[in-house]
Amino acid sequence: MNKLKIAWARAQDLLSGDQSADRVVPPSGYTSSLTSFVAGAMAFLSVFALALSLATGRLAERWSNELANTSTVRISAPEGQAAEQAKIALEILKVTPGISSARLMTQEEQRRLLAPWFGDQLPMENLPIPSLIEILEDSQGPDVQGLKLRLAAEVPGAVLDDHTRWRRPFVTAASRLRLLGLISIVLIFVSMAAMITLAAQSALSANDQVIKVLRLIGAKNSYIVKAFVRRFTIRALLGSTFGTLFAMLFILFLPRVAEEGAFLTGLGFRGWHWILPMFVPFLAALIAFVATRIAAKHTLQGPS
Amino acid sequence: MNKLKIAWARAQDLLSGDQSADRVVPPSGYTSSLTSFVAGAMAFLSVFALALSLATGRLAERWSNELANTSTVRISAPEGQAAEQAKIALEILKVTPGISSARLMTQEEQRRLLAPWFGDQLPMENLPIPSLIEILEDSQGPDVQGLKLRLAAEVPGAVLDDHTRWRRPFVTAASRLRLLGLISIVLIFVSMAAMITLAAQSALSANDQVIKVLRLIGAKNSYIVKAFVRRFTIRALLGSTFGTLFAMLFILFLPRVAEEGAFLTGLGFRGWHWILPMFVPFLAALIAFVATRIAAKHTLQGPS
Amino acid sequence: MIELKKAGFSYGDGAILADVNVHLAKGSFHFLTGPSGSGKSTFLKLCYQALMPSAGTVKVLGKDVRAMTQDDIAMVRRRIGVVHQDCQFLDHLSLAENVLMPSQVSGRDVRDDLTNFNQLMDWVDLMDRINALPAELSGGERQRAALARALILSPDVILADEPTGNVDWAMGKRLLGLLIELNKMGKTVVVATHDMNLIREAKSEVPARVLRIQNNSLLVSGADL
Amino acid sequence: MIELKKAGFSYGDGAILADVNVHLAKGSFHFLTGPSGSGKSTFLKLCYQALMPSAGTVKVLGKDVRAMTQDDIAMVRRRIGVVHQDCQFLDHLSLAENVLMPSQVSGRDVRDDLTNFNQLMDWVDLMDRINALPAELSGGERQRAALARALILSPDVILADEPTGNVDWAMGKRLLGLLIELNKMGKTVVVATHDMNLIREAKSEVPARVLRIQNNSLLVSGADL
Ligand SMILES: Nc1ncnc2c1ncn2[C@@H]1O[C@H](COP(=O)(O)OP(=O)(O)OP(=O)(O)O)[C@@H](O)[C@H]1O
Ligand SMILES: Nc1ncnc2c1ncn2[C@@H]1O[C@H](COP(=O)(O)OP(=O)(O)OP(=O)(O)O)[C@@H](O)[C@H]1O
Ligand SMILES: [Mg+2]
Ligand SMILES: [Mg+2]
Repeated sequence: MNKLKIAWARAQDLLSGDQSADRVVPPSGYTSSLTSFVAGAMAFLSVFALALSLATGRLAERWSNELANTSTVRISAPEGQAAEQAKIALEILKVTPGISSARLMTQEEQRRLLAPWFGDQLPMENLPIPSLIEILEDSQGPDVQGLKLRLAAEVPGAVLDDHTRWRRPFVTAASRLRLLGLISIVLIFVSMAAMITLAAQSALSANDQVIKVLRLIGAKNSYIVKAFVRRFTIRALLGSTFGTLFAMLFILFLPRVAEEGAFLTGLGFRGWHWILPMFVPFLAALIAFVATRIAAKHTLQGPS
Repeated sequence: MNKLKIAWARAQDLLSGDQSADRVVPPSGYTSSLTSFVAGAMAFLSVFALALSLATGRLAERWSNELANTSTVRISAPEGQAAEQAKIALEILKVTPGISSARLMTQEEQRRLLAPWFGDQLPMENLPIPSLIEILEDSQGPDVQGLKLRLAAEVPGAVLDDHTRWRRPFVTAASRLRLLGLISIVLIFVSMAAMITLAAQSALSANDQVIKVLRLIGAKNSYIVKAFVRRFTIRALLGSTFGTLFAMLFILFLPRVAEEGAFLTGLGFRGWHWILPMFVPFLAALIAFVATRIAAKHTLQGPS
Repeated sequence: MIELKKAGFSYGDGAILADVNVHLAKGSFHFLTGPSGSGKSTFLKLCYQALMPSAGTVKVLGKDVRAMTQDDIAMVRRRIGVVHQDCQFLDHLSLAENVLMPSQVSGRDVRDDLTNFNQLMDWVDLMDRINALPAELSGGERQRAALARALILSPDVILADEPTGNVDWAMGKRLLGLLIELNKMGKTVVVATHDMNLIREAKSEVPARVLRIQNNSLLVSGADL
Repeated sequence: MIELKKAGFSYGDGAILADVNVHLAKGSFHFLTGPSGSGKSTFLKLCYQALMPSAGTVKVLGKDVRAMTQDDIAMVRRRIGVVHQDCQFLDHLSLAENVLMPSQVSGRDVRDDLTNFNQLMDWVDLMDRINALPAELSGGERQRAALARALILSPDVILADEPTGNVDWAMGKRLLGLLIELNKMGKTVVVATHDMNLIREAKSEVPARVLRIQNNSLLVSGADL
């Protein structure tokens, strides 16, 4: 609690901070523009990767939905037993984990299903067509092998036909792409952190003389640290804000061209996802804050 | 020709270059480690993006292949005319652009096709089952609307069933992901170029005094430029080589875990694709070379 | 104010100073001389804690320097005005901002020091250069600015390393006059210099003692050189 | 060797130097004096093309400086040894490497200059410090190193800005002796200094002329100060 208060006071201090202290850090110089730029570029890349990852996520989700209702259980039984066996099968399916619902298809539905091969004039009534149970799997899907065994034991006429199997890889592929997108984001953030740290250190070492002079005239370490940390945090915040905004604009205007790919519904953010990229600048600023603080304290540890 | 010779001589000079000149540039310092690191991190990211993009490309290709043979033409005609109409349809299909082959399915094949719904004991002979023509589309696919009209005119009993339509978006989505991957690579390279340029400039301005001293004691601009360019090109080359190797190792060891997604067959490079990432370090070195050269010449333009 | 007892210092290989015993009392005026490279700057650095003694003790304003934290050192330096031999400045700030910097870093209201600032600038004759950047000053101007910065907080102790090395004789006498003035107000002054004329000049006005560093040890002489 | 005709210079606002006419002939010895901030360093910078004249002409080694390319300037500087008032070095290289740097950047075989190097190091008494980094040298040691660096290529012209400001009298006389020696070998020497004793000392040995900068103009005096 107390620590939190101190941290808060420190943050306020940092933002309102006495302007004069800022003047002691040389205002521009390439190293500081480098910091801003690194923060900006990495923010841009991470927002882009975030958008990619979210879009792939949506893709995976959509595909899962599309593919969710294609398993069937076919029951071929002598005239009288079909209904009875279907009932038993439905009960088994209802308690099977991985299946969210199961229901008997109507003749009309079955006709539509077969239309591609037989046209819609097929005389269903005269054919020995089996009953079909449509299964909605949930995202994991059932244990197919176990279910097959159980059905074989209790409903001799039942055959499980797992149409989704060949489609599942699409979903897996999409989820993996999403995972790789997330990995990219993590990699980008790690690189950003390392680069901001190095930029802060290089700025500190470039401002070696500034630090020497300040110490010579009686500046406390906390004063020096604050001046540098403030400067760098603001730089990283500004740089990454620009990078984020730029990336969001870029994404907003990029995908119109190729919109036809209906499945990947544009690269843009959807709904509350628009909030996610807003965190990027704060994360960058936080990294800069911590990195500069550590680098400055380290630099100031020695004597003189 | 002559220009090429000069460029080549210059490159040789640069690599063999008299070691002593190097000593005038301060050996390490954070700004130069920053350059190496930036080159390394960006190389890592671009190799990663390259791998992602290539893997997505493979995915798209594979899906296209998987989906290539699922169009059918169904011919429902009175007993006697079926064979005749099928022949006409086949001839039409043969000359339709976008179709690579078309052939009549045997009864056995049709039975297998229907097995999921009817089991394999379906008495095909007694049923009014239409003839089916299997169509292999090429990558573009035929003009479906035109083909339908033509079939309707010449083969009254023929119905074109374009199963691939609902699968095509998968392929489109995959190609778009590949495109986005390529865009990421371009973005990463642009950022890398900008960051290396800034790092070179910040190093030059940090070494302001070195340049002053060198000029005071009679060093020619070309000597100074060469020393800095050499240092920075080598730094970028080393950094990005490490980054590239690291990324290749990372990719080599990453995907084993989730290998089950058979469609996205691992993130790794395949065959000659392994050569592609090797270009990254050279590109980074080239960028560093050009950036440092420009920055150094610019810095040295003024008097003194 | 500053007391060294059996103090010694070495940068690593050989000792630069050994067995130094001296007391720079409040209100005293000391010159520090010795051949180039003998250790004058090193001695002064021991006095303002840019270096820590390798042996013996150094007490500054009553405190043993070894027991000081970095913040303690910062506080001490606000009461010690130092003219460094290289006269380092913040290159991006104007002369005025540089001279007033000690006031700023110690958290004072800079306006309180403006009178002092004006008087000092007049004395060192830099009033018309206060907006120049350090790089735009001549060698002697930089040295005078460094002296002004050392004096801006009216410190109790003034340590000046070669403050007149780059100025002409007239200006040198003028700067010396300022230091003598301050010494008469009770401030402790130590001036490292090679200029024997300067020492002679001062001796005619204040009872200055001369510290001479030779062969790693500090010799104190009262009246003569 | 160096000739200024109606040369003037201004950093922007007011003129620092105006209507300067002087010829620094081959084999001549000049002292340059004047109050701090009068323009001595500026004058020397005009002589080695760190600054270009705002008015009039400056000819160095027979060439008008305005017509020089940057490479020309580099070539000229190999024949002019300069001791800068701030004595700047490459901070990451040892004293020896720094002193030999002019030999290296001009593409000579450094071994050819080692004899000269040894003699110079002996003369300025830095033989036991040749492996030290510039930051590890005292103020006077740096100044002597800067002089040695200026002389390593046996230049035709030597421009020294306050080369004895941080050394004691004995060492100052020694450095002056070196410059007089070189002058007697036919080199042109210009020394900016505030030290009147040094000038007096030199005049007893060589027919040195004194250039005095006052109120933006350069006064030449033959024998007296
Ligand atoms: N950081 C350092 N590391 C190693 N040796 C050093 C360092 N600083 C100074 N020295 C050496 O210590 C000796 C004393 O240096 P110091 O600067 O105290 O001399 P000084 O009396 O001030 O000389 P000067 O009159 O030339 O300024 C010199 O020989 C110098 O080379
Ligand atoms: N880069 C610059 N921009 C503006 N003014 C400058 C610049 N360099 C020097 N000056 C001013 O020009 C004047 C002459 O400077 P210069 O360095 O030539 O003096 P100096 O005679 O060498 O003095 P000193 O004896 O103190 O070294 C000074 O008033 C100085 O402030
Ligand atoms: Mg000293
Ligand atoms: Mg000067």
